[in-house]
Amino acid sequence: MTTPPPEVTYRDALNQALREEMHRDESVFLMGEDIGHFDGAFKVTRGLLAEFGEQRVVDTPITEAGFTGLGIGAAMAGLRPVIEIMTVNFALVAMDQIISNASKIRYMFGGQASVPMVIRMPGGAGHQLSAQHSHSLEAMFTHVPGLKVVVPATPEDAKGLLKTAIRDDDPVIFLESEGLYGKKGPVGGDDDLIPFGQAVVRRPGRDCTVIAHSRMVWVALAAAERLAEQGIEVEVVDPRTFRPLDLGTLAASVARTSRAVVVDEGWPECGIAAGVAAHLYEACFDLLDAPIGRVNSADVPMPYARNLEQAAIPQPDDVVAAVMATMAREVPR
Amino acid sequence: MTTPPPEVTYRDALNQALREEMHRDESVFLMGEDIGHFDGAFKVTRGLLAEFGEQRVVDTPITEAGFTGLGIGAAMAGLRPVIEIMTVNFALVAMDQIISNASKIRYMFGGQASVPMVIRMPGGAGHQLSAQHSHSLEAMFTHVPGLKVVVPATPEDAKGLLKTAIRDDDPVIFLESEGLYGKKGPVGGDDDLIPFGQAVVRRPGRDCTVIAHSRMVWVALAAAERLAEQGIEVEVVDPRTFRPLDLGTLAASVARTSRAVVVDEGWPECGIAAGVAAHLYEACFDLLDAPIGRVNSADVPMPYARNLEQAAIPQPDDVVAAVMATMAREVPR
Amino acid sequence: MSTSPPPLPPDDEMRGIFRTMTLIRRFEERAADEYMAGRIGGFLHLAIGEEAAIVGTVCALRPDDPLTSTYREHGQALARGSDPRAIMAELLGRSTGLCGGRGGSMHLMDISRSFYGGYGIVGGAVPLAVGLAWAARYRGGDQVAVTMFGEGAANQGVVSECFNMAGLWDLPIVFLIVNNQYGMGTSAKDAAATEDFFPRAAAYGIEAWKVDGMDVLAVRTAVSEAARIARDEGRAACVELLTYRYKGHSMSDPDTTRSAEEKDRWRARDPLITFERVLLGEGVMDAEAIAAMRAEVDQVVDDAAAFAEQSPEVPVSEVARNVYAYPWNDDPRGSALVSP
Amino acid sequence: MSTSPPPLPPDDEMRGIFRTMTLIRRFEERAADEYMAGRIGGFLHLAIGEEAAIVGTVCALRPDDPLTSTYREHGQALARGSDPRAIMAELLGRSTGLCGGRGGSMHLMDISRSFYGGYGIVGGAVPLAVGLAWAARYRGGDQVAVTMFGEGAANQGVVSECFNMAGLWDLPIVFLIVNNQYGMGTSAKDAAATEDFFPRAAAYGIEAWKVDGMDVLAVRTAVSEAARIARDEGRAACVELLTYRYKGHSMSDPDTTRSAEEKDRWRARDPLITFERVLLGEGVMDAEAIAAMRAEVDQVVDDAAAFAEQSPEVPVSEVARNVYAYPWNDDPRGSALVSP
Ligand SMILES: Cc1ncc(C[n+]2csc(CCOP(=O)(O)OP(=O)(O)O)c2C)c(N)n1
Ligand SMILES: Cc1ncc(C[n+]2csc(CCOP(=O)(O)OP(=O)(O)O)c2C)c(N)n1
Ligand SMILES: [Mg+2]
Ligand SMILES: [Mg+2]
Repeated sequence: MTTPPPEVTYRDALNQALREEMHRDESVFLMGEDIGHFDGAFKVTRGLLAEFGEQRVVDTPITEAGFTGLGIGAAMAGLRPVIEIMTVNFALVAMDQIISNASKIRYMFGGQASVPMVIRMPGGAGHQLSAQHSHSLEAMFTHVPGLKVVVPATPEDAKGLLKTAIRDDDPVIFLESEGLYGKKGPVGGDDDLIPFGQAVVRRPGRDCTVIAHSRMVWVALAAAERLAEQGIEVEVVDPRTFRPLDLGTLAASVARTSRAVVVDEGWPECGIAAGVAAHLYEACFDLLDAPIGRVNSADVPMPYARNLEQAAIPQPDDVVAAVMATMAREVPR
Repeated sequence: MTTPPPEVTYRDALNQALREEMHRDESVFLMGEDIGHFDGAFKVTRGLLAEFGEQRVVDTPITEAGFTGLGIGAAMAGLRPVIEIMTVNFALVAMDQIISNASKIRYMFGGQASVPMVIRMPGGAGHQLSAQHSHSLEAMFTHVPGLKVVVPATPEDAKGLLKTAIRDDDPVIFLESEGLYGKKGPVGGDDDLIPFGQAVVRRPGRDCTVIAHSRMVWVALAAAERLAEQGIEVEVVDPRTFRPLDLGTLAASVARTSRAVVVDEGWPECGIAAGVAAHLYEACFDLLDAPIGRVNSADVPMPYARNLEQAAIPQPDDVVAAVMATMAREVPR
Repeated sequence: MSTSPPPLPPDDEMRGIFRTMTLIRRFEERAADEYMAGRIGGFLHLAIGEEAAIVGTVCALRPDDPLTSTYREHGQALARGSDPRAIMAELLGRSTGLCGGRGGSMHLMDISRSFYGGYGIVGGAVPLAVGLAWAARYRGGDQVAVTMFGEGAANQGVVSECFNMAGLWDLPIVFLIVNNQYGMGTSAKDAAATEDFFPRAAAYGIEAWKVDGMDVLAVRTAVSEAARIARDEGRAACVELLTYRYKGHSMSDPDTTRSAEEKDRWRARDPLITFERVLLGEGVMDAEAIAAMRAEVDQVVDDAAAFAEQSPEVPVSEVARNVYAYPWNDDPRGSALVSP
Repeated sequence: MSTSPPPLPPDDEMRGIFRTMTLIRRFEERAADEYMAGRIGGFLHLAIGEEAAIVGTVCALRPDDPLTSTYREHGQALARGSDPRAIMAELLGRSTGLCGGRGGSMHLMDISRSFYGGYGIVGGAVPLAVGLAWAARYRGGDQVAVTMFGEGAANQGVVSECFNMAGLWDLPIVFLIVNNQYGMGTSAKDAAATEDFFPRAAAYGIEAWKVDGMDVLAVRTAVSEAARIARDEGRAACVELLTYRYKGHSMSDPDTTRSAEEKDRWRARDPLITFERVLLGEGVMDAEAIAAMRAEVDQVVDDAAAFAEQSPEVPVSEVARNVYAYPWNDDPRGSALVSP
């Protein structure tokens, strides 16, 4: 009698979250380029204009700074804007609004105002979009206090975390992966919220902890398969949010495995992998048998040619190599 | 017969570098808000308008994205613009020009074009300028391949590194400290360039390496004095540039001391301290007796009240405490 | 816009306007003293000379019309009726400050009076006001959002984006370009392609015009009309207020780029003196009443300064409060990133 | 600007214009095939329908006038005379590509022909062109910088900043607003407060007007006049070119938001067909000559595609080349940050 839960895509999971929260709360509205009549560049907002009308699903001019700022102002007035910046690359023109305004308003005005707003942004590389269209800017946002940073890897998380984000009273940077929109999986229902700051173990293992988020979770899981063939069992842990970070779950895993690799599609310098590794070294210094491996995109602007791009972004084999390097290390005790 | 070299301020050292390079190379011009008739918000460009005229010292509208982009275009055409963004805080409105254009043009066009440009930006906290005016964004720029990132701590470095920056064929992010403009010291002459990627030991010591840049060098040196009173000799190393990073010198010091603390006025998450620490853990894993200490500004938007601000930014006592924590650690061998 | 001179406001309102302008002037003069005495840190931007633009605006609005400003915003807070004590305490960074000492002079906010804050990034607050207008319309309210920004800010691209959005969506917003002819030390002539700024808004189909920003009644009339367009016709409007600041850009500006002659010319048009003449001429107040009002204002300012100076500092243990909606981490050196 | 119809260009130039328009059309049709065959990745934005705007512009310029464009820039490169082989090879990401396979369709550049590149961030290249104009004037050269961008881009704040800088400093620049009436799937009507975009430039004192962007000779005349203003009078100018793209925004766009009727209306004004009629009518080319020209162009395109397909891939070992002026680190997984 138990039918398996229906599988939906990451794209549709997000669409469900938007639709459900818009039904639940009239103060939620969507704004962004091409999200209405065009259904969104990645079709995440498909059908919502027809369902909710032009007041709540708003096509904007190509002025990311302007409409992100509009969202902040509307949020201060108590609405719950969900702003779509078509891709995270275009957030660079809205950086001032995000960092100087959204992240600081509550604090600098002594708690008088809230900015209950979500900024949804697809990102990542892998589609030969070359240098200006392939950013993974997790680290830049995670750097900034006052923001929350959410990086879902599965349809279930995409839905549950987006619902949480919309109900959250702080500005949430919600980073979707362009490479995951077609990914299918089960999703929760209307009331299944996923709290921020709770990492999840995607695959248990005893030999090495592999920390990965968003699309990199799947790269890490593919690597885990290959490693398992060689008898190495890695534990894949997905932080799901970087602000807040569930260091406890991450550190507990590393404490068990004594080894860690962080996989991150962003650049290496001052990146997510460096940031997570710094925390883990501090939390697990005496327990680590080897330096924490970092697998990042190459320290280059993303090249266009397919072979170059594939070489520049983390592949399962890179994770395998990093784990092997970690395992091969002589334990200096 | 040896007279001590004349001491000049960090401000005037920069002014000398600009003047000398403008004399040397007609393609160098300065552009920024209030740099001409007003002599610059921090008076770094004092007198240069009178000396070089309106063609080469250009007051701009308050449009950082626009004139930063103008500088990039002029640099592509072979000029050597030195753009002043009045403070690094305002770089947030020019982030797209810096990251999408300046850092990528050489690469994405296959090496056809260069962007030989300097973006000078004062930054840092400590003057009660509160949340929107107190950023230290070193980490954000260091994150980005294609940029060079320079962080001078002394008048000598300010001058020598700025001259190198102006002659460099890549876009250089030149981060000055608002707290250092009045700092005096000797400076080099017309031909004394300081190469990028060469860290310098500011104070030798055997017990713990303290890595600090820009104004934090002085905070670290003050801490070193206090520690010396307790018989702890720290080695203060100043990377001077983060892109490129002289990991060799840093790691060599840590190899000697077995302990390290990184002091950075920026925020902790995915910050400079995390980035440098990640490299050092990898380079010196077996040599470290304790986790690397990180001293950052508090993970908050900068508060206005003086006591709060002082509590939020790294103080010598914080460095002392971090070093002591590092020293106190039981060596787990 | 209208050609015949509008009737004068009621006497009470005239007196109120004059008192508020005087309060702003005196308050800022006192703030300058506090700054010189080292009790105020950071930047202190005075609007002395621009009182007509501020008070003429605020008195033309409804108290629930959301308002945003720049870092030069003591006047807006005072005109909106915020407690001078709390404002001065904020300038001194005390726990009794309007923003608990977190914001300082550049970041006053009094959301209970629909004053949505002073912001430090030039041009950066303008889209927030567009959002406030959006929210008013979204909720079916009839508030009009008003945003005051400098002529220097009018060069920032985001302001043009706001003109476009407001024009496109017919939002109830009034853009007020406070043209004091300088952005820090640079003359508007050296920073803008044209002398007038309001045509930029007009290029987006927004009704826009310019008035004498030294004449509080002219400002009041213009902003009333602009607010009427926004409120009743549901269209954006823009008014350029030509004015002048008598002090340097901020307290740390030696103010050497503007000629003494120019300053004198504008000082001759001091909005307080001009309006005092109107009051006397129209018989709304006599010299005695004015003196009494000034004494009362001085009293208020003295009291505010004393209150601020005696107020306690903010406890350092609270440095990480209000980064997020709930207290996330109380350790100021710790990371707010680590989950609770 | 001028009222009497300008004389036709010389026959040779007319033929050249037609050939270039045809080359662009055929080249892009072939690129679409290559994309469908999976040999081109990423985004592929076709300018089919906009050939008059492109060729009318380029033929009005001097070869040394620096030009920037958007991601929709195959035509600009071809019109500037870049080798179709190198362009196609770039689209296929090969080492023989115009940019060594690093840029792809969105980032063509041929600096030897003063084509300063195609850029992917909407509005982002406009200030670069202002800088190119700046450099020309700084050096005392008489080049005119020209930047082509969409009507969607005209809403980006940075474009207004550029109008202001160009107007303020009287830079030799021509802003060309390629108004194809859509930004991706959104109609200009839904994104802009006004139907016309050129008045935005005019608000900064820039001479600005609009022409039929489907008529290559009208474009040529307008851009010639604009370039004359910039070159001879040392002032910025702006022309809005009203045009239409026949394909979706990019190859991945199903193009469902525009009505078939609208598309048909604009197809009837196909710039190639229109101009062919002019050539035939004026006796500049006959049907035979046109057929021969088409065959020659097809040959060029075939050759370019064959060349590209047979070209070698970029060696993966070169992934970190050209991040900096000197080879910094050859390890693609390594950090360019570590000094040599
Ligand atoms: C984006 C940005 N750039 C530069 C500054 C530094 N700055 C502060 S005020 C100011 C002048 C602003 O002039 P205007 O807009 O006319 O306002 P006013 O100060 O005259 O009231 C400048 C350049 C800033 N705060 N933000
Ligand atoms: C800053 C930025 N925002 C959004 C995009 C995504 N995008 C690419 S092209 C485009 C439409 C641009 O329209 P327009 O400027 O009219 O040029 P057209 O494509 O019509 O030639 C959009 C929204 C982008 N590349 N950059
Ligand atoms: Mg001004
Ligand atoms: Mg368009």
